[in-house]
Amino acid sequence: MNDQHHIERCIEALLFAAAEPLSINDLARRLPEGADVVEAIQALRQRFDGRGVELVEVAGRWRIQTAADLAFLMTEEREEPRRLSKAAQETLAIIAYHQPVTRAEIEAVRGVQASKGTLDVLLELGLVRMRGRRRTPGRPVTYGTTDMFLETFGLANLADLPGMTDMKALGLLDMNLPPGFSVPDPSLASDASDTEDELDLEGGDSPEFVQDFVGDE
Amino acid sequence: MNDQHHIERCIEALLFAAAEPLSINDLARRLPEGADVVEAIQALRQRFDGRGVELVEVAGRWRIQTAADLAFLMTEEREEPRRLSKAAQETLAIIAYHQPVTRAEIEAVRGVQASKGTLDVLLELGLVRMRGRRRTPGRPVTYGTTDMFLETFGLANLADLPGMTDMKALGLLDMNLPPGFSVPDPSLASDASDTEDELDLEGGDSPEFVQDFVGDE
Amino acid sequence: MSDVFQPNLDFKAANEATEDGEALIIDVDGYEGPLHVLLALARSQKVDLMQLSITRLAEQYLAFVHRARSLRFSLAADYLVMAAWLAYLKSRLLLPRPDKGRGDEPPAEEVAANLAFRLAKLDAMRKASEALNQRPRLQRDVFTRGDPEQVKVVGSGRLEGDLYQLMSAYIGQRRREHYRTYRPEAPVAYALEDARGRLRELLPELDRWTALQGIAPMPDEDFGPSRASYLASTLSASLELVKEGALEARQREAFADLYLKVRLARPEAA
Repeated sequence: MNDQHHIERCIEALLFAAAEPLSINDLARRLPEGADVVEAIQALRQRFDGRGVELVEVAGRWRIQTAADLAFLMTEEREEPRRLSKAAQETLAIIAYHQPVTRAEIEAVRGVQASKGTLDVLLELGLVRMRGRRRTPGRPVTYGTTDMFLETFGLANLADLPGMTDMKALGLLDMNLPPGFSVPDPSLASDASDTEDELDLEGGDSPEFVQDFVGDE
Repeated sequence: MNDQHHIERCIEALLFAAAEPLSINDLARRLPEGADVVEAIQALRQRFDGRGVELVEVAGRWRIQTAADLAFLMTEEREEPRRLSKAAQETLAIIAYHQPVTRAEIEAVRGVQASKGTLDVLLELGLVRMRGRRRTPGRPVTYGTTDMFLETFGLANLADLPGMTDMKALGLLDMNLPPGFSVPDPSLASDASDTEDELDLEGGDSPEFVQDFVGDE
Repeated sequence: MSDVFQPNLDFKAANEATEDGEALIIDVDGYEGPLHVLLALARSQKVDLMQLSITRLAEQYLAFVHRARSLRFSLAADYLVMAAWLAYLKSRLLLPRPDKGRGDEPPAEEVAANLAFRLAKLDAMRKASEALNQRPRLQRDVFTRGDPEQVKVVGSGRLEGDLYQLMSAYIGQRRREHYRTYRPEAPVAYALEDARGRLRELLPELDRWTALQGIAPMPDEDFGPSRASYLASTLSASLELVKEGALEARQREAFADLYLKVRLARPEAA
């Protein structure tokens, strides 16, 4: 079936899938011998007329592109990324396993200064939240995961996070494991109330309170 | 000019320009209020019928792709996909049809211990993901397929898996013997008596061996 | 059940296997385990797997193992375990019904049905896997836009959590953390000589008991020695001066504040 309709279909598919505009020669090379590429291009061009896309010639080659009058649709939209960046993924992993965890602790594991941006992204995505303040000097803010995190990863609760056994079963942990290596069980951290204070969102972080607390200790 | 033709053009342009499949919502968000996206999609779909590209639903979203019968043309675009071993393919099928499914269940269906690599490869390729944990003793991790699985195999959703309805009707997707499952009648083994000798095949091996095995079972 | 989907699958290997024992034996490598061999044999009975004659299947399997052994083809232990189990199952199936019920063993028919079910299931999965493979596959049979427009239209951010990636990300870092060389910054110390010199200069002012804390210099916020270092060095210097007889030190009790005062020249030292 080397008829004109078939040639048109082929050109349509080739132009669509090509990473760059194709010349008449490029097309002819990939089509059956004797195909009238020029005529097919003209026919296709007409067929596209008035559609959402059009066939245009650029620098002697052909490409399919969206109709010029629809350019307004193509406004760039910066959505939250569908996949987390590597840095965000890593930071999220540490928070998930070590929560409640302070920023300094995250940095200690990651070996890089957690860029403020990474944590912000996770907070903004709603995967991570501020949990409270550690009862240590400086009272650093601690971070933990949210219900949304559980939903996103299809977990009923934190105890469902795969642990060391699962990692071993998957071959993620092999024999040259550092001695004493362990993976914390974040489900045990759920009532960390004895090591941290709830975050007071009212901004009632009065210094007196700290003073009092230190006195109690 | 908010008529149906305009909506179709817009959708066509958006889907052409998109780097990944778009959902009805993605489209509606960029179109004039009240646009009937679903109807436009159906109309477009018919319009593409028999062309070099087609409109398909994958993982609940829409994309334009080259027609399957023109695959032979696409020699330059083809990426040699990582070949899955038979074992990995079978494992992928078991996960797809039984999800959420545990590793032990996969092994039970295949009758072999899953070699370490099999699940890893599927996880690494992003075709399979860990879904959570089964609420049974030991709380084993369960596996399921990803959107990428649906996109790769061009499936609109899991219900579109080939043969799914038949298998369900036959109870083949249960993990345990379904109640209606017919028990083979040993009396049908008409020629049992004349092959009786072959029982000896183990060379009259010690009955203890059989005994032991039964004990283990 | 057979052929409800993908009617024309290629079961050549299995068919050959039953015609010719050797073909099957050579194919053993391709099979993953005894269950796969059983399935190949079961298909040769050309009946609905759910109606399978398990006794016949047992015979077929035992014959297969027999041939394999006669060709000195080494079979993995689980093939032999399966053989023994099938031989036993067959004998139970052939026994008259009032099976001298061995304790809590399930009836042989139930065990057989279970095996048939497992084979039917595995068979369904094999067919499903082939059916999936025959679907137009992205970037193999069908292709998306090779060059999406300059302005990228990105789908809405439906974040799909990937636990495996999360675990990998976690483990990767823990490893790095462990193998990272620890290079702590050396703390800046308050040199003893400096402390001594400073203390000597201060001597004339120490005509009254003065707490050590008040004498040691206050640290700079951003750099220089820490308060602890200032205190420690000043203390050391003061002890040296005490030894020299230039200073007196006093402490009421352990851990209490330390007080210093210049020592008045003793008459006998003159």
